[in-house]
Amino acid sequence: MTKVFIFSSLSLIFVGLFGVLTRKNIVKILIALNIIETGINMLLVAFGYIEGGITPILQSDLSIANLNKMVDPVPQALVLTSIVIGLGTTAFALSLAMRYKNTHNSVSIRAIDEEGVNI
Amino acid sequence: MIELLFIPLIATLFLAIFIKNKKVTWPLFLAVNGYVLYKLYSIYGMWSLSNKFDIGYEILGAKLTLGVSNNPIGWYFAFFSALITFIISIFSLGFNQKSKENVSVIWMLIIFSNLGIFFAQDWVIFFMMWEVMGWTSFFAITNARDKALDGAKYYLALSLIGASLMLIAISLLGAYTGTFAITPSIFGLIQVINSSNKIGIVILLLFLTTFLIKSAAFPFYMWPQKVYAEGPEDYITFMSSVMIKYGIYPMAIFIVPVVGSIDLPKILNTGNILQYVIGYIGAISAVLGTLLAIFQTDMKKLFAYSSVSNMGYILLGFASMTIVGFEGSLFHVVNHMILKAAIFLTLAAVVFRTGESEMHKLGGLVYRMPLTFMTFLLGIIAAAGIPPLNGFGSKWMIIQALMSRKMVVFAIAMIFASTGAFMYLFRALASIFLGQLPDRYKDVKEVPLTMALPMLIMMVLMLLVGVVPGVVMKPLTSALKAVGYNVEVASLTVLEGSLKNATIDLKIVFYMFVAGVIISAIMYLFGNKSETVPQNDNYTGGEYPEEWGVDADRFNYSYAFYQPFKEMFDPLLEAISIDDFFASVGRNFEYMSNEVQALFKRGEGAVLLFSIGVLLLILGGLII
Amino acid sequence: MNSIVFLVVIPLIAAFLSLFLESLNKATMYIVTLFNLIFSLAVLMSGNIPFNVAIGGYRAPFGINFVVTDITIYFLLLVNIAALISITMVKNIKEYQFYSFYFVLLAATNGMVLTGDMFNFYLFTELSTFAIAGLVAYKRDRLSTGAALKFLILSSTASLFSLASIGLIYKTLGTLNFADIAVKLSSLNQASFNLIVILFLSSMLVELKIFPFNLWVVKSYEGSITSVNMFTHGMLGTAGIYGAIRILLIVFPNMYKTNISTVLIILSFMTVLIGEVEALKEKNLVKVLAFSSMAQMGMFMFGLALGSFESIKGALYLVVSNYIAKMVMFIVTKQYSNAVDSKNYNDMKGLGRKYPLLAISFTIAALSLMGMPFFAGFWGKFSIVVSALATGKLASIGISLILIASVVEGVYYLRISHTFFSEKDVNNVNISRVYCLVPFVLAILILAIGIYPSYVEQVVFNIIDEIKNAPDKYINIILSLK
Amino acid sequence: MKDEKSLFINILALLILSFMAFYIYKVSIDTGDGIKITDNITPQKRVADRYLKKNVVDENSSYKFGQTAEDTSANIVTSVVVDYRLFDTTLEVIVLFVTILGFGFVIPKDKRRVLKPSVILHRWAPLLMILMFMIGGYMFINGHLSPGGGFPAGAIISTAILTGVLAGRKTVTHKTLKVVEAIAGISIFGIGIASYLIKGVFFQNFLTGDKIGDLFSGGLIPVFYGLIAFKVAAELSNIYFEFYEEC
Repeated sequence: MTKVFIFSSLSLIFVGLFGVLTRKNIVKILIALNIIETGINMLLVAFGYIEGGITPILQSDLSIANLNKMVDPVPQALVLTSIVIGLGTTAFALSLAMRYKNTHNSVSIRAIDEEGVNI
Repeated sequence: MIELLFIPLIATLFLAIFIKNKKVTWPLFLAVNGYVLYKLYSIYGMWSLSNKFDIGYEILGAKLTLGVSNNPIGWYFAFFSALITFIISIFSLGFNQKSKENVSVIWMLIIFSNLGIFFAQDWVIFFMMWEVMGWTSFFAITNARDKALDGAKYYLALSLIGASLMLIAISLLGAYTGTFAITPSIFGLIQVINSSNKIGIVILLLFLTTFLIKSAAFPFYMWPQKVYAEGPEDYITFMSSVMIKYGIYPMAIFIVPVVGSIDLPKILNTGNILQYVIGYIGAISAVLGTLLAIFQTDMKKLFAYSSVSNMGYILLGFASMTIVGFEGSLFHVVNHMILKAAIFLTLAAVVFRTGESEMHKLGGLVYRMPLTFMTFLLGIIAAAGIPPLNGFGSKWMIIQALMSRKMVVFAIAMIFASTGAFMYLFRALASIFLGQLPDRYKDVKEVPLTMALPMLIMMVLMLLVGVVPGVVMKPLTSALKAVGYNVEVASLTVLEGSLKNATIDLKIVFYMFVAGVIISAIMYLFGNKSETVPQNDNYTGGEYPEEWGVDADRFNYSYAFYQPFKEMFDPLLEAISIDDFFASVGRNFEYMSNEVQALFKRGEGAVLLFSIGVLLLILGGLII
Repeated sequence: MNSIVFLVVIPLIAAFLSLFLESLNKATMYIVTLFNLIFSLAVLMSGNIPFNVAIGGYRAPFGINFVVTDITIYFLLLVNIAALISITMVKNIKEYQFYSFYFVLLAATNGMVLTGDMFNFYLFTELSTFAIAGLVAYKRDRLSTGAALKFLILSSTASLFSLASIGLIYKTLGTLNFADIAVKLSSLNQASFNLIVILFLSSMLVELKIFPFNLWVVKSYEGSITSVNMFTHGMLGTAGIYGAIRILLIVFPNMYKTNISTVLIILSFMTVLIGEVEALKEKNLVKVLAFSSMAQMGMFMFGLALGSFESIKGALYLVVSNYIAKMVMFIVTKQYSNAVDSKNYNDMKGLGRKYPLLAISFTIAALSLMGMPFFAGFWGKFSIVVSALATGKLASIGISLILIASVVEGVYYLRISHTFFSEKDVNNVNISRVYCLVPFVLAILILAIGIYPSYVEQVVFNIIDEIKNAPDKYINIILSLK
Repeated sequence: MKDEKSLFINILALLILSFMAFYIYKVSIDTGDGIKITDNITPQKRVADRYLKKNVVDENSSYKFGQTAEDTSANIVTSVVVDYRLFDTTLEVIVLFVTILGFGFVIPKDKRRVLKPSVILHRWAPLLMILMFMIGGYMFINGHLSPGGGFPAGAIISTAILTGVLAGRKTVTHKTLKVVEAIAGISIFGIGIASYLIKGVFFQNFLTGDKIGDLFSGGLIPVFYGLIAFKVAAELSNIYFEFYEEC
C-alpha cells in the first residue's frame, strides 16, 4: 500500500509541476501549486505509514500494548502545519492576483510590469 | 620610513577637507611633495630601514605581515619620481588658478600609492598599492568632467584586468613558493621554473602582462592616447612622466632577475625565449609608438605614442639581459621622466594659454611664448636622443647592449624608432611653435612665473643630465651595487658601453655642440631675414574657405602632415590594432546583456528556470 | 539562557499589538528592534556561549531547540543591526500592516538564525517569505504587485521542494534536528543523500539569489521602497547566508564529496557573470544594486562551494563587506533619488558636490564591493582567489571569470560615482545632513576593516573554528543536553 | 490566453519532469550502503518512537491508560503538534496571521454586488450556526482525545460565521474579529512566557498530573487548541469580511 500512496502522490506532484511550468494564467498556476502541495502532503503522510498500521490514538491499555503498530505521528503533525501554510499561500497569492488583475488588466503572468501608469 | 607613507595620507585628508579652497590645497600639495623629496634624500643609503605591520589576517595558514622597506632600486625610482613630481607641483600652483576642479586630493593619494609600490617588501602590499593607483587614476583622469569619462573607463578597465591577473599571479606565487615577500619569491620562482614546472612560466607571464599594461607596451598601447588627450594637463604630465614607470620598476626588480637566471631553450645562442618575448614586445612598441605618433594631429596624443615608443626602448634594454642594457634602461627611465615632464609642461602651458591641443590650429607660438618654446625645443632634442641633452646617453647604452648580445633585429628596430622620432618631434615643433601665428592667438602671453620656473628647472635638468650623466648614474650604479649586481660606480661624465673600447665622454660631446651652436648663431645673424604675412595669405591663397563651408584649418600645412607616409603604413596599423578586439568584446557584452535583461524584466519563466537549476543540480548528483 | 526565545516572541507579540497601536507603531518598531539588538548584544557579552535551549522542555532531537553558538550570535547581531539601520529609513508609513510585516520579518529572521530544527527553520523561512512578499507589495502599484506575486509563486514552489526534502529526511533518518541529521547522515546512502541535498539546496538557492533561481531579485528590488530593500538585503539575505553556512557546512558537509558542489561552483560564477554584465547596462540605480547584490551572492556562494576553510573565510569577509556596503548604497540611493525624484543615476549629477559625504560613502562602498585593497572586500576576494587557485582547474577558470566580471563591476560603479561628482547646478535640492552621517559611519567601518581586519579576523576565526570542529562545538552541545 | 498552447514550453516541461522522474527512479533503485529512501523504517527507529512511548524526558519511564505520563494527550498526533513541537504550531498560527494580513492588505477594495440572501437561509442560519459552533467547540475540546483540534475547529467556526454573513445576519464586527485574533495570538505567546516565568522554559506544558483519557487531560493542550481555534476562526472570517467590508 505504501508504494501506491507514494506513487500517486508523486504523480500529483508532477502534474502540479507541469501546470506551474506551462500555464500562464496566474489562477491556474496557483491551482497547480495547490496540487503539488496536496501531493507533497500525501507524500509526507505516506512516509509515516506502515503496513497495517493503526491510528496513533490511545483508547485503552490495548492500544498501549500495540504502540509498535501505530503509524508515525510526526509526519501527520508536519502535514497539519503544511496545510495551513498552503492555505495561507493560496489566500495571499489569490488576493495578489486580484490586485494584479486590477493593475495589469490581465491575469497572464506574461503581462509586463514595468510600463504603464499606476492604478 | 613609515612617515614617508603617512604624511601623504594625512595630507590627503587635509586636502579633502580644504578641497574648495585652492589657495590652501596647492601650496599644501607642494609642501608635502617637498617633504617627500627631502625625506627620500635623507634616507639614501639606509637600506636596512623597514617597517612591518601585523594586521592579524591569515592566509595560506600563516599570518600575513605587511612590510615596507627601503631598497636601492626602489629608492632610485622613488627619488627621481619625487623630484619630478615636486617640479610639476610647482607648475600646478599656477596652472590650477583657473580650473574649477581640484585634482590634488586624488593626486596625493596616488603619490602615497607610488611610494608604497616602490618600497613594498612583499607582493601583497605591492598589490594593494597597485590597486589604489588604478582607481585613483580613474578619478584623477576624469576629474569630474564627462568628456574624459571614456578614456578613463578604458584605463580603469585595463588596470583592473591587470590587477586581476596580478592577483592570480601573486596567489599562485604564494602557493608555489610559499612566500609573498618579493626578494625570496624571486629565488622561489626561479626554482619552480627550473624544476620544469609550467606553472612558473604562467606566473611570470601573468606578472609580465600586468606590468606591460601599466607601462603601455605593445598590446596595451592604446590607453595613453585616450587618457592623455582628456585628463587635466598637469596631472597628465605626472602620469606620462612618472606613473608610466610604475610598470618598469617591478620588471626591473622581478622579471629581469628571474628571466636572466632561468633555464629555458635559447634562440641563436643569444638569449632565452622569454628574453626574446620581452624584446619583441619592446621592439614592436618602439616602432609602433613611433609610427602612430607620426600620424597624430593632437599634440597630447602624439606625445602619448612617443611614451609608448620610449617604453619600448626600456623593454629592449631589459631584453638584452646585460648589465649595460639594464643600466641603460634604468637610466632611460629617469631621462624619459625628465624630458617627458618638460615636454608635457610646455604642452600644458600651451593649453593653458590657448585652450587648444590640435596642432594644426596652433602655430607660431614661438613669438609669444619664447620660454615655453625653448623648453619644448630642448625637450624634443632630448627625446630624439641628440647628444648634449639627456636622451642620448641611455639610448646609446641600450643600443650598445643590444649589439653586444648580437640582437641585431632589436637594434635595428630601436634605431628605426629613434630616427622616426625626429619626424614626429619636428612636426610637433613646427606645427605648434614655428610657422605663423593664427590671428586668434595674437594676445597670447608667456605663462606666469610659477609655471615658467619649473620649465626653467627642467631645461637645466635636461642639460645637466645630458652633460653630466653621473648625477643619475652614480646613484643608479651604487643602488645596483647595493642590490648585488657586479657593477662599478659610474664616473661623472663618462658612460661605459659594452662593446670593446666603447666609452663616451659627454663633456667632449657638449663642447662640440656648443661650437656648433655658435656657428649656427653666426649664420643666423648674418643670413637673410624672413618676411611676415597674415596667416591666411600663406596657405589659402587669399581665399576664405569658410565661405565654401570648409574649415580653414584643414588647409594648414601641418594638417595631415605625413599623409603619404600614413597611407603607406595604414594597412599595417589596421592589421595589428587591438582596439577592435576590445570594442567587439564590449559589443558582445551588451548583446548578452540585452538577452538576459529580457529574462529578468518579465520574471515569468522563474519557475521554469528554477526547475532547470534543479536539473543542473540533479546532473551533479547523477555523476557520482 | 532560556530567555533567548524572547528574541522571537517579543516581535511576534508586537506584530499582534501593531493592529491596534496606529500612530504608536513607529515607536514600537524602534523599541522592539532595540530590544532585540540589546538582547543579542547582552547574550554576546554574557560569556555563556555556546548554549542550547530546549523549547517546551523536551531535549534536542525530540523537541524544538534554539542553539546559540559563535556563528549564531554574530549573524544574530548582523540581522538585528541591519534591522535597526533599515528602520531609520521608514518614514510616513500609516498602514499598520507594514509594521506587522516588519515585526514578523524580524521574528522570522531571528528565528532562522537561532533555530536548530529543520522543520522549524522551514517555517521561519516561510514566515519571512510571506513578510517580504507583503512588504514588497506595499506600494500596491503595478510594479510591486507583479513583483510580489512572482516572488510568492517562485518561493512557494521552492518551499514545496524543501518540504519534500524534509519529508525525505524524516523518512530516512527519522529526525528533524540539525545536529541529529548531521550525525545520522553518514549512514545514508549516496543517492538518497544527493536527492535530499538537491531538493533542499534548490529551495535555499532562491533566497541566496543564485542564477537560475533568482528571477525574483531584480523585480522585487525595483518594486519596493528603500527600507524594504534594506530588509531584503540586510535581514533576509543575512539570515539566508546563515542558513547556507549552517546547513551546507555543518549539516550536509558530505555534499562536498559529490559533484553537486561542482555544479554549485558553475552556477555561482555564472551568477557573478550575469549579475555584473546586466548591471553594466542598467541606468536605474536600484536595479544596478539588485544585480550587483546577485553578483556578490554569487561570489559568496563560490567561496562556500569551494569548501576549503580558506575560501569559506573569504566568503565570510565578503558577507561582511557586502552587508555594510549595500546598506550604505541603499541609503545613498534613497537620499539622492528622493532629492532629484528619479532613480536614473544620470539625473543625480552634481549631488556629490553638494553632499560629498554621501557620494564618498557610496564610492567607498563601491570600492569595497570591487574588492579593492584597504577596503573590507579585498580580504574576501584575496582569500577566495588563493584557495580557488589551489583547488583545481574548474575553480581556477571560475575565479578568472569572476575577476574579469569584477572589472565590469568596477567600471559601472566608478562611473556612477563619477556621475555623482560631475558638474551640475543642484541648488534646489535639499537633503538632511543627519542622513549623511549614517552611511558615512558605515563607510568608515568598511575602511577600518579594510585597513585593520584583526577584529573581523577574530570573528571569522571563531566561525571557521566552529565549522572545523562541528562535532565538538555544535553537535555535541545539542545532543548532550538532557 | 494564446500562450498556453506553446508547444515548446510543454515539451520542455515534459522533458524536465521526465528527467526528474527518471532521477527519482534512479535514486529508488540505488544499491549503495546505508539507509535508503525506499527502506521501510518503522517509527521505532525514529524520534516518533519516544513520542509514542511518552518517554522523552525519562528514557525508562512507561505509562498506562488512565494513569499520568509526561504528556497526557491520548491523541499522539495532538501531543506532537501541541506539546512536543508546540513551537512549530505557534509559528503556523503566525503564518496564517501574516498571510491573512497580506490578503487584507493587497486585496483591491472595489464595489461588489451582494445578492440578497434567500429567506430559507436567513431563517435557518442561526440553527446551522449553533450546530457548527457546537461541532467546532467539540473539536477543540476533544482535540487531545480524538482526531480534530484547533485548526479544523477554527475552520468550522469560521464557516458558521460565513453562514451568518451569507444569511445576512448580524454576527460579529470586523473590529471584534481583530481583537479576538490579537488576544488569542498574544495569549498563546503569553502562556509561553508564563511557562517561562513559572518553569523557566518557554512553551512548557506546566499543567501536569492529569490522566490519559480524561476530558480534562493533556495539560495545556485544550487551552492552546481553544486559542488556536478562535484565532483561526477570526482569521478565516476576516477573509469573508474583507470581501464584504466595502459593500
